[in-house]
Amino acid sequence: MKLIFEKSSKGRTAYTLPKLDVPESNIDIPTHLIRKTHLNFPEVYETEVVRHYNELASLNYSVDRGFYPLGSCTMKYNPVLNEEAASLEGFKMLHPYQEEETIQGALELMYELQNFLVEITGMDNITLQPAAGAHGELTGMLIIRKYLHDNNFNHKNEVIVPDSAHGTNPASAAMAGFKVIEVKSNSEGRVDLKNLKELVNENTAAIMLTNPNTLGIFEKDILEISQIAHQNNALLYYDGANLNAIMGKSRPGDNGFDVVHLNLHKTFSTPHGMGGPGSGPVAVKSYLKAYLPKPIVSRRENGMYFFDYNIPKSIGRVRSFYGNFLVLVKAYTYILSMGKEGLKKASELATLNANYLKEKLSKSFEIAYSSLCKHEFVLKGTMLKNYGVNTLDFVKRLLDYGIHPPTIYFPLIVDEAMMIEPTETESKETLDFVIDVYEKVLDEAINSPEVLKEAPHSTPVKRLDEVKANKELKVRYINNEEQGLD
Amino acid sequence: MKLIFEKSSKGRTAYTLPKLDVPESNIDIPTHLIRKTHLNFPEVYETEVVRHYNELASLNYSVDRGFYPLGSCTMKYNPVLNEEAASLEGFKMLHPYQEEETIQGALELMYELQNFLVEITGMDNITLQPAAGAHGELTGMLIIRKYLHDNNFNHKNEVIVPDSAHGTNPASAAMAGFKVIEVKSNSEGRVDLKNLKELVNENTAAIMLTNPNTLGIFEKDILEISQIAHQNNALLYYDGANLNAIMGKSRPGDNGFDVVHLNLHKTFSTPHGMGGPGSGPVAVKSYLKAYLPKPIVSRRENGMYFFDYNIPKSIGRVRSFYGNFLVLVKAYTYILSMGKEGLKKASELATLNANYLKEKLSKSFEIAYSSLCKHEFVLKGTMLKNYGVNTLDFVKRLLDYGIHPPTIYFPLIVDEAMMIEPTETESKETLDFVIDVYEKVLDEAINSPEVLKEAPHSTPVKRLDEVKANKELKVRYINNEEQGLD
Amino acid sequence: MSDFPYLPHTERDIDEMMNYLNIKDINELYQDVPQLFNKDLNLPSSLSELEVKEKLFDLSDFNKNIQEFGIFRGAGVYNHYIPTVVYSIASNRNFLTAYTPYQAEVSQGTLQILFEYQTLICELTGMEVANSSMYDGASALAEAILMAKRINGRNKVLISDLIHPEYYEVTKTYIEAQDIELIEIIHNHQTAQIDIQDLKNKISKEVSCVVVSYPNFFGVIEDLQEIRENVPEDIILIVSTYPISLGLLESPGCFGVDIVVGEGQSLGNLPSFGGPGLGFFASKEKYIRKMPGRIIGETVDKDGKRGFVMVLQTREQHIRRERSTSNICSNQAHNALLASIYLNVMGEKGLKEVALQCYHKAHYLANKLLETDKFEMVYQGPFFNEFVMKSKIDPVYMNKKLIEQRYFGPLPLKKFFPQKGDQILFSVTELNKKRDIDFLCSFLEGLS
Amino acid sequence: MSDFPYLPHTERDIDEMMNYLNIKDINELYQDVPQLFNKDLNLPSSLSELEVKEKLFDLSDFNKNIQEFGIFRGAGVYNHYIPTVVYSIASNRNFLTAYTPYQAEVSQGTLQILFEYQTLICELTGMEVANSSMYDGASALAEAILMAKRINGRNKVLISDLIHPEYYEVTKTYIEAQDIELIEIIHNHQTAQIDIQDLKNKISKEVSCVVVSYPNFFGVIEDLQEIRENVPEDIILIVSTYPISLGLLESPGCFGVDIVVGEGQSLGNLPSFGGPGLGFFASKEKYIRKMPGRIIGETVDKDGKRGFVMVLQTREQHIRRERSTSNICSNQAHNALLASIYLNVMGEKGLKEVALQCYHKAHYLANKLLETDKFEMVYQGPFFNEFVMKSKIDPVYMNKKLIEQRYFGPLPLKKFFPQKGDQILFSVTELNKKRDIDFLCSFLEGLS
Repeated sequence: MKLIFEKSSKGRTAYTLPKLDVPESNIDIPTHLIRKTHLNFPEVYETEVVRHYNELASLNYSVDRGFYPLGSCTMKYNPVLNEEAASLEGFKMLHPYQEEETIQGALELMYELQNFLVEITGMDNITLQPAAGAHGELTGMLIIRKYLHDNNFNHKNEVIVPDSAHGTNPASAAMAGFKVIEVKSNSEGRVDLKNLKELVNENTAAIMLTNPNTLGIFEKDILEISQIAHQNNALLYYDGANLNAIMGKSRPGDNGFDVVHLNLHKTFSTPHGMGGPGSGPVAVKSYLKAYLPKPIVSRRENGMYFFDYNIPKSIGRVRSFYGNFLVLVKAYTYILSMGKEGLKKASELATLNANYLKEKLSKSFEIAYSSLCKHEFVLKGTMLKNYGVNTLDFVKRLLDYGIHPPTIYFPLIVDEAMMIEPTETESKETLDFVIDVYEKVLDEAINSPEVLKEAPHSTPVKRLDEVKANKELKVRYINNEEQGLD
Repeated sequence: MKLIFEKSSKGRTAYTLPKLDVPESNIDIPTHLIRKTHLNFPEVYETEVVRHYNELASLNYSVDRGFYPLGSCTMKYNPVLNEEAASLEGFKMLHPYQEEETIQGALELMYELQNFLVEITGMDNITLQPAAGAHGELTGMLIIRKYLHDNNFNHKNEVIVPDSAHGTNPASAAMAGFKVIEVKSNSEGRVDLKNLKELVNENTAAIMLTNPNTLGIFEKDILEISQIAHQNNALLYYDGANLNAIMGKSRPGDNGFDVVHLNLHKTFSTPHGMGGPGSGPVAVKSYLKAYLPKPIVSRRENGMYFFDYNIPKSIGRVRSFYGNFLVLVKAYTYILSMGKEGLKKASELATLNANYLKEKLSKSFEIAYSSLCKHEFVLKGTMLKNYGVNTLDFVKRLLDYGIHPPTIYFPLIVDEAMMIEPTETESKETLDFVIDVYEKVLDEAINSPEVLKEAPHSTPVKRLDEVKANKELKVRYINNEEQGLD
Repeated sequence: MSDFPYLPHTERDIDEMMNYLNIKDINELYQDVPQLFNKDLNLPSSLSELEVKEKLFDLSDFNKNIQEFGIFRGAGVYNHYIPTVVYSIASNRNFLTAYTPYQAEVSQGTLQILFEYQTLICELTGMEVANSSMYDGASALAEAILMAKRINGRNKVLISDLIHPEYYEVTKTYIEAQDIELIEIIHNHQTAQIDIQDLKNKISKEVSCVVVSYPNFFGVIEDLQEIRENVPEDIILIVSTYPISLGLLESPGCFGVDIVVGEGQSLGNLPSFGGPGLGFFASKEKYIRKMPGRIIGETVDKDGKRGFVMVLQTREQHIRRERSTSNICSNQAHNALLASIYLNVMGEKGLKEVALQCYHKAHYLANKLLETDKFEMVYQGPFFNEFVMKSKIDPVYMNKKLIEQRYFGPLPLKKFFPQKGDQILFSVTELNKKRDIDFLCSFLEGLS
Repeated sequence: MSDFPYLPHTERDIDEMMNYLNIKDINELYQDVPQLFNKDLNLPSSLSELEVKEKLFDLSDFNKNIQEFGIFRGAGVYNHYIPTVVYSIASNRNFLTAYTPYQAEVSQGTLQILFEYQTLICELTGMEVANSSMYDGASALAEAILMAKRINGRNKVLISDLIHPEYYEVTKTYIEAQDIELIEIIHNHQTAQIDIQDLKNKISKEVSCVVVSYPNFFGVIEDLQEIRENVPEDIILIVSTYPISLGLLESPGCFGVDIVVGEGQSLGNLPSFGGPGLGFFASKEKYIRKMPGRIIGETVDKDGKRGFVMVLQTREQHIRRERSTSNICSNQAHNALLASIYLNVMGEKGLKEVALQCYHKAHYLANKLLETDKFEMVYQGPFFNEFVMKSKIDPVYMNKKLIEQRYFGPLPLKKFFPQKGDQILFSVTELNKKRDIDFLCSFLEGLS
């Protein structure tokens, strides 16, 4: 379809404004600082804008269309009630610098949400400031860093990360100034304890874990890992991307984790918005409270809520203002809706769904690590190569059946990986349908591999040339006609 | 796709309710009046409901998708601002029986809208009660009927309707107890004055006209027609379906019309909602004011607005409460947005668009009546038969090019008619594209008629069997499984 | 250059198009119009979006609404819980900005929605067929009476005097020209149910149909079984019903009713000052060809795939013209969508729970009011969620005082029955909280 | 039976699935979890939708919001007009409930939106390339500084002392572990523009980048031309900007700036208590491979049809891990959509008009305030829509009184500059009406 720029016609307009109601003054700005460069924005009318985006929306797969099992992304249903809550004027029309007494509702909500999340994770204190999971990771690692420095552990400059970890883990550790050390996974898909013990030493600042990990496997040796970390004065960091498996079933804080980040846009049902906004609160044990970013929301004895900026050891700020507030409203709404019973049930059913799907698919596919999984599991597409196709071909064909592929080629330790997270909001009928489709496509791989290699066939565009995109690197629209004229 | 009933699974639930907070009392209703029959509603969960309707929405063509030139339906762009206005709590959360002093805003809006519409039509008084155009027609005809009876014209029982009229005209006249007499169109597509004069006599109660008529042609003899009517003590009724051609250009009231109905969902941009709700206010000359349905909105000397029920000669009510109020809010919003300049411009551009499209298409197609048109015009598809296809085949093929067909096989006086109303909210680029498509499809009709006969090819379903539908008459879902079990 | 965001025409576009048409002035396109209007319309000038919004916000704020105020008033429009998902879904503009599904292949969304709606209405009413919507409960009732005449050709209508007064008025208007005589059946003054003896007395060979409301305007539940027993099979029995009550009450279809109509606003449609609402219309299958309104049917496409189309169009005005079963064309399809989503979300369990809560809360209120000694129950017939009380406090005064407390009190019956100046109609739904009911009662107790 | 509308599992489903897995208890799926949590979480029990709504409505109502209150405060978050169409379009759930476009063939909506967004940001800033969003203006600035270091390997940062204080704080946090030294450039106390002499003095071979705000935190417009002239080409010039001002001000790109960042909230995003907002990020093309964040590029499908995909993913964390250009993964795509719709609707003409109205209204207010004799202008530099005044009225007291009048007054600078207890930062946008400005001035004139 056309770009909006290609729909432009000189003189069209989609906006109206009231007339300026004050006298004009002279523009008292040096001439060279006044815009003379033409702004090559489209000139369109409202109908066209509406149609443009209506068509774009029709080209998008979404949770509202169907099964969207991106591993580690927790694409669960996003309740419309969350959206309604976030659209209330008392939330969306707040200025961040309003006087404290005019924002008590917002502060109360944040305060309660802090408490809820602390309880769910088994931690003591929390910041809601980070804007996304990776942002939370950076925050957490900076907290660890500052804590270590303040306690004369300056030499501790290594962070141990499993080879199965999300890419953000090493990236965040590196941004926080740490050297990243990779620990191997064992044959069960868990952290190899022997290797871990070899790697942990006096320089170890922290061990970052996702639990259950990206293979969907719970680190059953977590207590021992915690002991190893703490015996070496290293901290244990919890990547909350996979918390959806264990709400009300296991608490990272109880397992010895010192720092935990959460992804509200995953576990707590706020929509992913094509990539964001998310929210990545970071919870800590009480001894790290002093390092949290400022401000945090506290409560005075008189019941008034306030932003507490008095955190002298704080790492500072990681974001302007207070984080992605409207995302917090949505997560809060979700927690109220589900309650303690519902959150637990969600985790149990997410795990039930994943195990059911895994077991059924294991009849035809190779499961990377076949033990009990939690919310997700990983298929190994290696066998597809026998038929001259690969995981990419396989999943592109899934699109033709109207279901979204899993995360692919991740985790890196699994050859031709397909990482499947069905979530609890998918029904058994859907899972059974998905199983049928996977088996059908496998059949096609064997009997007519060319169908997969050419897939997808029924999508708005066919398979796209990524090599060309990266080679020619066209990252913005240029109006050649206009360029010629200028 | 599946029906929602086919997605049901026993025990699923999509609703929540607070627990009953009062003590239960005995159900003091005779047992045989208490429901024992099972309500075979679907049992689904929220995600499924959301996905179900998201998929259904994706199957619908709409103005927001593109060109939708249904003749006489005025499928213009429906501003999102209208929807925002109608979703304000002070409108949508009003009970119709609230005390007068608590609904002054609603009454003021209705009062102003009454005045606006009266001004636009050149009439004197108006009711906003009718829920749709046809409902307005019935209202208008009942007003005429009552007026005639009260003035001892009981013998006047004939209503003259052109052969080009909307089907609702004769239907409404009949519902109001009149005998329908058809007047012929002349070779220009206008009312045949000679025939009209033959038909008008002392029994003539009214002449119903649409102006411009369904051929898009202005009844240029309207003053003479008016004279003919009035000389015979007959009234002149204006069907407002085609008002979009003449706002600010010509006023029915000035032309001698006695009763006018409007279609707010056409001319005044309120959305058509898959068939409704619409709104069909009826405006009259002052001598008919006494017959309007009650209540109408009036204003006291102290500035307070009120519902005036004191209309002793009123035909009564045609609808409960006050009409489709939220539709009124949308139309009012539109009028404020466009203003007097904008409404006039809209009509002019609607007419410009139609004439441009007509002239361009006339190079390849036969125009039923080739004179100057207003907001719409009619193509004659007769020539298609030479290639073994017809208008239906032709328009079904248009669907494959992503544009909506015009109204077809109407008006009845044009063989193989295609009645095209582009409206003012379509751009020249769109019209040029449409012209290309029409010519391309005509080309296909000549060179590969089978493509048209089998069309559409790219729609969610292919051509549907209407004969079977009418023969087997399956108008509700029956759960056969369940039936078997019962 | 266009200053109107809804109008696409640039000056260049207009020039090019006029050139093509070989005209110099748009008025040349109006040369066949006598008396061309060459003044400005006496209307406000175009406003910017912000100014329009401000004006509309002001008008809206100038009303007191039942989101802010509690309400104990119904009488045809009810404040029920609407799941958030209902309007969220229905606001999809591919529903809003589509029209009548004239081209079925690109309207399967609309068609399937209405087919499902018809099914839901059949389930709810216990009938065999339903159309895809009428304007409102009142016009649906009027159309049912016209349909009865089409069925048996008779022209007397026996109609309960406790039909909603505005439905009665609309009916009167509709039948005015139809050579139909409306005859009221009185109600029993003890129970407020229909007076069966009076019904019996008025039954004759000329009677086309009998019309009752279930529950009736005073909230009392008519005994449809007894009524049907007393209405011969060749007389059409028409019932107008409040659909939420059918979560608790047996469906009219079970009693052999011929046509069931009603106002569907209470099913997922906001009160909206009374409109748009939704007239629903269901009947026995054998009468389908006499039914007014649009009907959707199932069929297959040329590949055998299921699809839906409009059926029985030969009944309708655009084909049958003056001989059509009704003149209805635009209907309330979008409101039918709201009702469908509502019923799908609530399901049988939810609808029953809503109905039960209405019942219990209404009875709780009634009992509490009786305890105040300010009120007396006027009728003894079983009621659902509305009931009439005689009040020692002047109803208008009472409501004035209640508005100060941010409540809309009961409807003074004087509005429709001048002789009932001291009577009021209370209405309670699942949205009335115990604490509001308790407040109301104690406030009224203290009022003098 | 599930009582949770978001959970589909019926008892039968659960039984069948457990049977298939050969387990009797879901806890068997947690047998590898040590210390299984077997209590209830200390959280509220599940609430019905109505109860949740009521709770949220209460919390919302408990705030005073700037729909009801006038506001003369900005300082990074601005109350601009947002055309209705912006949120109407963006609320489409096929935008809301999609994620990162990992499967390009079913994500062309997302990809084209972001490609268009990148183009719009390039146009606005005058830069050659832009990424598809960062968390906010502050983190975008911090990332720009990290990027500068990646480009030239140096580690001193000269940063204007009139950068938004919170951006400065975030920057400090981000560079903490990066062996980067932040050195402030002071402002000229007459103009509040950057002190060019100070800048010159601090330039050295170790300087990686120079950071300025345009306009700066005191609302004053920096002279980017003069600054660039004094910043050698091998030093990266980073500008943080307020995008609405670019309707009136020449784009940073025109002055040879290397990286432009900023907070995009003012482009069609509601204030939302400061979040979510939108960090935008643009740079010269030659630095694209050093840029953080996701980038969308154009390509073709196998039939040659245009399409869009994510490009330069090898910079990103999921591939490059600890050597990636940033750890950013989730971004603010939906906010980028809002900004795109806004810019498309407003167009060049609209954005310029908004900027001009802001300018004129702010200057009107400033002049009116000066007339009251209660205020003095603190700086003489040219300003856009914000300006600092010294006040004879205590700022905290003034704001307290203004809240009683339903206005949020200027920001007391004491919040960030303890020594500036009598100074306040006014902000004006096109939404501040003359009548509100006039009221404000006359009210403040009368205040003592």
